[in-house]
Amino acid sequence: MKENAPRLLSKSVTLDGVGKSFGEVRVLRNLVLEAQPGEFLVLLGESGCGKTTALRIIAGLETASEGRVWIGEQDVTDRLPKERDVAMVFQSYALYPHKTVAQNIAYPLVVRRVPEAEVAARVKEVAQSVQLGQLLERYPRQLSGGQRQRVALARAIVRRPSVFLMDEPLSNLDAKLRGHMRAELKHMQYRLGVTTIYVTHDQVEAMTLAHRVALLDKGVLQQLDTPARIYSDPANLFVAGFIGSPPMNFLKGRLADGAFEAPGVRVPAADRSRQARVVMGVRPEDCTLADPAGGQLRGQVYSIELIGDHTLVTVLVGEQEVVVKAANTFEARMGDTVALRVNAGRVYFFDADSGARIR
Amino acid sequence: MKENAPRLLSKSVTLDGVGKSFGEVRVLRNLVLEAQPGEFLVLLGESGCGKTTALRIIAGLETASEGRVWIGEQDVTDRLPKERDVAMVFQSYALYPHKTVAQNIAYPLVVRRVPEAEVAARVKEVAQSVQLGQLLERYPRQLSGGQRQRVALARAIVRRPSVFLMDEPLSNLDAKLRGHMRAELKHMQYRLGVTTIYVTHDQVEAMTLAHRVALLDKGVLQQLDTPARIYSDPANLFVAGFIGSPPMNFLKGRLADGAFEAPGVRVPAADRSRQARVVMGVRPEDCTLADPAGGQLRGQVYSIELIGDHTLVTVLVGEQEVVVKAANTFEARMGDTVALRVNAGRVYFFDADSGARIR
Amino acid sequence: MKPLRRLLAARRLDELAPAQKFVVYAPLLAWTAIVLFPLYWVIVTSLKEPIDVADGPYYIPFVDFRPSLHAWKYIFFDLGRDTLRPYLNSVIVSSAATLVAVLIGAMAAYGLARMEYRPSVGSVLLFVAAIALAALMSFWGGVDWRLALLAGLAIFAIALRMLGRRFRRRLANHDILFWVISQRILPPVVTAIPIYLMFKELGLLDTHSALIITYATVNLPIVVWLMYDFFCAVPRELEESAQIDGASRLRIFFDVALALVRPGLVATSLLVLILCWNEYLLALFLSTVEAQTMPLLVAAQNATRGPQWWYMSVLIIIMILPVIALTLLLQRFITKGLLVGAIKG
Amino acid sequence: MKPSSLGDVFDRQARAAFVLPSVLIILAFSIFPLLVSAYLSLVRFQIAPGGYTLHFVGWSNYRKLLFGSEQFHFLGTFGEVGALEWTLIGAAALWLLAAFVRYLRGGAWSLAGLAGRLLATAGLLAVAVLCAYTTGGAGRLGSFTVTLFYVTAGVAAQFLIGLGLAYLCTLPVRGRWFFRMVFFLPLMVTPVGIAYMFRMIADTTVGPLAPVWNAVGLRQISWAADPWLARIVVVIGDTWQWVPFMFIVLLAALESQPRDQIEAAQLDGAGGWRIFRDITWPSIAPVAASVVLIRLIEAFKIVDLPNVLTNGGPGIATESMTLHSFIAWRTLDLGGSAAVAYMLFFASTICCVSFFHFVVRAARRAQGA
Amino acid sequence: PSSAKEFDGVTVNVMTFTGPQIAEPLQRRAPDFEKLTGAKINVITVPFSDLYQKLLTDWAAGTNSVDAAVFAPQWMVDYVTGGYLEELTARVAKDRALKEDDVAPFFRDFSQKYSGKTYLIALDGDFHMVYYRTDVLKKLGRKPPQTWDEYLEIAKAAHNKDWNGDGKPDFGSCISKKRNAQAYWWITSISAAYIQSQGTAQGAFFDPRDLKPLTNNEAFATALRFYKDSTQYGPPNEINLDVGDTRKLFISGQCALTLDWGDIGTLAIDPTESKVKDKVGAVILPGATRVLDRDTGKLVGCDRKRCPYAVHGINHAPFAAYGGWSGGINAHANPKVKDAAYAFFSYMSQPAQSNVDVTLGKTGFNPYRISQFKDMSVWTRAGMSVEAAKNYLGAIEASLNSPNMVLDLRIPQNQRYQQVVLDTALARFLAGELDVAQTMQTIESGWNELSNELGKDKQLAAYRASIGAK
Ligand SMILES: Nc1ncnc2c1ncn2[C@@H]1O[C@H](COP(=O)(O)OP(=O)(O)OP(=O)(O)O)[C@@H](O)[C@H]1O
Ligand SMILES: Nc1ncnc2c1ncn2[C@@H]1O[C@H](COP(=O)(O)OP(=O)(O)OP(=O)(O)O)[C@@H](O)[C@H]1O
Ligand SMILES: [Mg+2]
Ligand SMILES: [Mg+2]
Repeated sequence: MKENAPRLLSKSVTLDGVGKSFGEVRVLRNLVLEAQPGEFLVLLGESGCGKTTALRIIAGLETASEGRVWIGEQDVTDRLPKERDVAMVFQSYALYPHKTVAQNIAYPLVVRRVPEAEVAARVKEVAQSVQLGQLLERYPRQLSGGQRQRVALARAIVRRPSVFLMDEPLSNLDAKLRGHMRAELKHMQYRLGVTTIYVTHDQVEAMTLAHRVALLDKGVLQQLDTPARIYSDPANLFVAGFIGSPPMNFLKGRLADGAFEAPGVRVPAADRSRQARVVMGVRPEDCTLADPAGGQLRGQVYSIELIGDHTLVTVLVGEQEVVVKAANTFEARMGDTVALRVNAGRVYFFDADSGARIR
Repeated sequence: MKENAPRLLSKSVTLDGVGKSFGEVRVLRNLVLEAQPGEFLVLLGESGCGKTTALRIIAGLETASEGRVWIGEQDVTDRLPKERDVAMVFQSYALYPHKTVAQNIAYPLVVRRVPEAEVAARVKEVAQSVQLGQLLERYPRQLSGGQRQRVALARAIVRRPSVFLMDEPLSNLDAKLRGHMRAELKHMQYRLGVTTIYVTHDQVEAMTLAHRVALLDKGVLQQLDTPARIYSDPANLFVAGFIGSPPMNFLKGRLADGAFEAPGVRVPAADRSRQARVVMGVRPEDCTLADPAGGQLRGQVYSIELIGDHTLVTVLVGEQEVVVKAANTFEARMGDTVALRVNAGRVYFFDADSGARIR
Repeated sequence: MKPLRRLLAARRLDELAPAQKFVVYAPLLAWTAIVLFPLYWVIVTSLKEPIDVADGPYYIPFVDFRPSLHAWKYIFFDLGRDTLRPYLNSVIVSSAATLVAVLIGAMAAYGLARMEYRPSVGSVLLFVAAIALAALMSFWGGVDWRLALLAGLAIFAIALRMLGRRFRRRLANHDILFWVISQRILPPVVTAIPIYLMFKELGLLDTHSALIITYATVNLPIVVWLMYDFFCAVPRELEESAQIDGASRLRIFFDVALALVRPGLVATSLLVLILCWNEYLLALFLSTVEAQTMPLLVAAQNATRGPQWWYMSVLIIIMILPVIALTLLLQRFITKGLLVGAIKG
Repeated sequence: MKPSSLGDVFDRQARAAFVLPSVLIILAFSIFPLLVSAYLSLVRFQIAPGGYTLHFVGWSNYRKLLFGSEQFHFLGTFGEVGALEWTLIGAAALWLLAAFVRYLRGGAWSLAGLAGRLLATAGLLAVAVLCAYTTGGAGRLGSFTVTLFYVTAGVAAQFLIGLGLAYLCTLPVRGRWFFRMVFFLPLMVTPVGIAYMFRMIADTTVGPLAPVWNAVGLRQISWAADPWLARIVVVIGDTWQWVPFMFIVLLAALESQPRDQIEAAQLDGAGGWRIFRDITWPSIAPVAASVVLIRLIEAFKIVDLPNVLTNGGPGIATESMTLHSFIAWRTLDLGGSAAVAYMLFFASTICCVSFFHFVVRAARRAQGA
Repeated sequence: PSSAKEFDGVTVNVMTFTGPQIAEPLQRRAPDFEKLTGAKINVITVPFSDLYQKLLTDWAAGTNSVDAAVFAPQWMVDYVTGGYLEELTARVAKDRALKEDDVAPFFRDFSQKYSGKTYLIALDGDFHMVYYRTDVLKKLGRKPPQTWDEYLEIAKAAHNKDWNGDGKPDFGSCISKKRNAQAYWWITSISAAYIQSQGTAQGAFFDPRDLKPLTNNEAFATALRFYKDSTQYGPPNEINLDVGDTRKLFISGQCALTLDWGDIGTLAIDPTESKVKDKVGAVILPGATRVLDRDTGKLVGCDRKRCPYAVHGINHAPFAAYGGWSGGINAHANPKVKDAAYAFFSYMSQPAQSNVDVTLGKTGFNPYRISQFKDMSVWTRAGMSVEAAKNYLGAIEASLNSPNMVLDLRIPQNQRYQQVVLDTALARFLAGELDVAQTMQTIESGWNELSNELGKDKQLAAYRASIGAK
């Protein structure tokens, strides 16, 4: 998709070796990251890993302790925020409490001396697209959480900046609205090809929106790749464990003569050098419940959880839990012994100590 | 589950005919709702439908325009918040800016003159459970969004109130942490059996945590039932459309001689009285792609979207879109003609005008 | 038990329990009385004949004394112009001075609250020394003050070039803050004459501008201080989002910052306005005829015949009235929860 | 990037542009008077043919105040000090010493900090001793000690009352506007006016309170004849006048207090008082500290009330430093006047610097500002 | 209008304190004067309390926005030493219309002059007298006080009885003893009787021979004692009353005796203020039978030699406190303006005008010309009963004619002598901080310190000049 996004005004964003510390707290470490012009880059990471900080540094609200920030061809490290021409959705909304919704949304345009008529039109349009059409005359204090968040979003997308920075812009919206907004955003971004850096905790969101996903852990970049690859080809244990819900199952064991072995587990793994301390990872949807006879893993049903369209079955293999995604027709009682087989092409091995992927 | 939750100190919460208006804005209409002692009740609804307001009324922070509020045997409509013995997680955290994380969490206990040693212990414990152990000495302004949210959560669960009110307490946490917290909460609530009213937009959360789900729309209660029933037996079009993601597919058509008919659609529906304006609903996971020969619906592939463990295929049937959940091995090109068959037992019919379910 | 609760505990957050009501209203009403009684006395006095003031307290007009408007007549007709002129002067001077002080002061406060200043001790001392030199030159050396000032600045510039790099120790915002407020410590008794001389040099004696400049300056510190704290209370995120939206500093200051400290702003302006409105000593020296202000008129009512209570009372009353009106107008802006809904977390 | 508008130009120089106007104006205004009055305090002003002469006399103006013929006037008349006083002073000294040790122990001590604390401590002790001497036995307060009394008593009263009223006005009471309006009134009366007003009110023969006064059987006594009564009357007047100042500012501070924090505290089970102490107070503390500081500074300059109410009598019992300076000035003793003013300047500065460092900045640091 | 006038186009800024007193007559007569001479008189007023400073600053700083002023002659010394005041000797000499010889000798020879030169035009006669309630004295069957001791007796007798029929007990004697007000003048009025007996030139403050303060001796002690004793017969808050208050008390009938300037005479006939119309009598300041022997510092009985001016063996020393508002002219004003200013003051002072003005309460002017108490008619027309007028003017005449009148202290920085040292000491004396001896001690040392500070010789010279000591 990225390829055919218009390039006219879109600029690349480059963090090169950016680090940030608050006092002795090191929040970002030597972060190297580039978003191509028109790219939709999603930042993922645990709570507190430095996503917001990264965005704020790009926006120029924080000054990086080290490293430089580029927008397009320009080194903006020492530029004021207003000179960087970015639009941002704050994680904490930061609405103007003394302005009505309409005024809040209009502000970026008003500041830029856009003719009133046009402002009015744009505001109306944007408000519609975030479904706030009715509330334009309200003040932030008269809005619900989600509505406030949408005002914040609207205020950002009312402009055509060269970069969008969005910090969990949909986190407080209901599934339906979120789906809708997601589509809207994707469409808009596609249409305008504005480089976008997007923070979210919702993996479906990440998967559906992102051209590429950047995964941070404790301020260190773990992997930067397309959603599909991130999902199907994780660089290390952390990435593997972080992406996907329910998360990937991990089994400690060892690689010996062409198979991965652990109590109650024997998964053929040809062409693998033998190694003592190994973690095998397999996703719930890549395991299937097999007849107790065959199967590479065997254990007892530990819990069963019906989630709408499917059932999550937790199986105790040795001391280790394995979650399996089964059809919501699945029937079994706790403690039943079951066997599992895994989709051999979809198992991953990691070094138990370094967490590095073993290929 | 509910049955075997301890009943000692847990109280029921009853809203009886509660209404609330801000000026002429009517936010809640004649809301009748009861949470049994020890029940975990989840409030679902679109953004701005009145969930927070409802919680605030239960907490006593807003006064209901009409109706009364009961906690346990007591009519608390005219009681101050502090006399209601409820703990609340505010949607907007509402942390104390000049107290450290530790002091924030400790405050409810300190106010109750709990001996220092115990306070310290409880705080430590709770902080651990929300993974803030390291940050106890920080001030809120030094925390990330998610960390703040966890402080808010910790401050609520540090004490043992007779009712928990939680307003999207996990919305800003990453999937992994959220899963963990969800388990924690479920466990805690199960252990203590404190009646809990919980607002969320995350349906998985709703499904896994709730004993019962209450679905609001524009301040009106739509359905109050167990997650499973809500999902599998929606009371009306709104509920059906709101629960489940991707949402249920709706097809406009008519019921005639034992079948539902629409352009490109013919689904056998025996024992149904004929009716002109009908909406048929079927969930993506209840449709399967069939060989072009057979199948009750036929149309062209409109878009394909890989989402981690599965693929979403949008098929254009007549003018109407139908989303199908397919294995992530599914291969097809845009515009290919495909046929679908639906799980006959899992189709729902609604009156196109009233939205009421047709049984 | 239950009736007791009713008595002690409120039923909602937005009302008070009967018991609380008493605890709350009693002091309020008490202080109201304390405030109003003297003013009532002033009003009554303005209606008394001297004789009624002189012997024994009389409280209620018509009941225990015959009210007369002689004082009012005297102030409004006999004095006439001599009341009107100072009155207008007071209005002009204090409103103008307030505007200037609040504007400039608020800006400084904002700067100090949001940005970091680290002037080096050395250069500051240097500057002061230079200016001092200029002052000396013009005061004792009899050099024309403009020349003197230029010379001083020149010296400063040169010296800074030479020594600038040497200075290590630096001041911080709070030093500046304290310096600002410290300007109010010296009592006007001693500053009046020098200021008088300054304005004599400038040839501005007995003009509005003299008073406006003076009042604006002497009240700046108060503005800076009060506003500083109010600005500190505003969450930075709001201004940050304005920066992102592309507003200039100045614009942020007016559109966002000022709007969000409105209660503080109003309170401060009112205070400054009133301080200007009531200032006596400086007015005495800087004005002779044209620029005389009301306080002079009030003070003047104590002459060889002793205080003319009745006239004073009238003056006091007519001096309060406009301020009351203004306060009524502005107090609406001192309202709750301005920031609700602005920030999550 | 864009054609530079006014805003951009301003932005480049923002830091300077915001503060310079104030700083320059204040500088231009303060330096000259400061120098002149400083110089004046070292000279004797005398009218002489062709204008006046300034005859340099060194410290004699100050010497007079501290040790010479004006000592009784400035510092007061010294009486003998009882054991009780000494013990009190001793206690104070110990306490200060402890604070000192704590400071040094605290590690991060700077020379400036040390000097400052030394000065503050010395000042405090000196004042303590002075008070002991001038109150004990036949001792009598001088304008310096009287001023201190006005400052402490007045500002304390004003702050407490002001805060109390402001707080009450934030509660859901009927007629809030009315109360606010009324409480603000006294400030609007010109100080001279207030002084005369109180002279009327406080008059025990024809004043409104005379009947009360007589009823209590005090007809033959007058507050004006008793030093402490007179001082208290002055403080009452001062309080009446300045409560509104505290009131309005604290009110503004209280009103701009975030609501959801309070709601949270209510749910956490805190009562009105606790909420005030734990949540509201910390957030208004900086403003509170600032107004108190400002009032301190202003209170040191109190003059109109004593001047009009008692002209400093009985004896010199109610004479404040500024009044002292003012009288000297009126009688053309410009040197002496400036000297008093400068003593006031030093006293006030020491007091305020200490307050600033130990209270105001502490409060702000807690705020994280 | 037709013929061009002498001062066409000339404007004179005359400063005085905000009226109505003093300012009122000036403002009232300015238009007539303009019609007469074409000179525009522009009366500038500032609060009474600050007139002195205001004038001084304007003149000393060389702003000179004030061309002429009406002020208390006591200030003359400062303005003259500063060279701000125009000397008027020549002008006065030429000026027939002024009727200089009609001006009472004291004002002519002392009040308007400094070291023999005239600088001021008197517009008002100020000196202390004792006022009493004729009705009260009648009831008590007593004569007006001739000596201070009698004064006390009467006060004692009259104290604590209701004299104005309002049910409340009234007071024997009201003397304004407030600090920083007029207190220091009363003490002189009292002590002078014991201290000065040889005529004005003998001086009542210092010994003109060596500038030795006359404040530490039996005479002054006696005065102090009287001063304190009189308090017992006064209002409880007498210590906090200024003359304005005592006046109000007296004319509202609450006092039997009071000390005051001439004003009460006119105030008492003002119906809006007075409850004691025609019940007021005035008498020259009481005197003493024993006077100070300046060498021993003891009191000795009067005799021909010691008290040449004694009446019935009683030595009176009426005190011209403040000295009466007079007009002076800024030496740096331009000549034309000076002339106009002089013309105006002269005009104000001429009998045609002043003889009317002195009878009007609101003018604040009191008689200072012989003619003003020769014909009664103006007074009766102004509302006095004949005998009231007789009595009042009698007292004035007696005082004015006394060659033993006391001239107020007029040496450089006299304010510091009187308003600071003397006044403070008195206040502390009343407040009980000091006893008689300490008080006298304090005053004496204070004055000496000042004299030394300012140059004893200069001060002595100035003092002698002011009282015209031979
Ligand atoms: N003060 C007010 N005045 C007018 N309308 C208000 C006010 N406060 C809230 N509302 C409206 O009440 C409705 C319900 O608000 P509420 O906060 O309960 O929604 P919510 O269900 O919590 O939504 P969200 O999921 O976004 O938090 C919203 O539509 C909001 O616009
Ligand atoms: N002022 C500060 N002082 C010290 N540490 C800070 C400060 N501000 C932020 N941090 C820390 O920096 C880290 C990164 O913060 P940031 O807001 O970027 O996290 P985040 O990735 O946005 O988390 P979330 O998803 O919860 O918003 C957090 O661990 C936080 O505790
Ligand atoms: Mg964040
Ligand atoms: Mg909500």
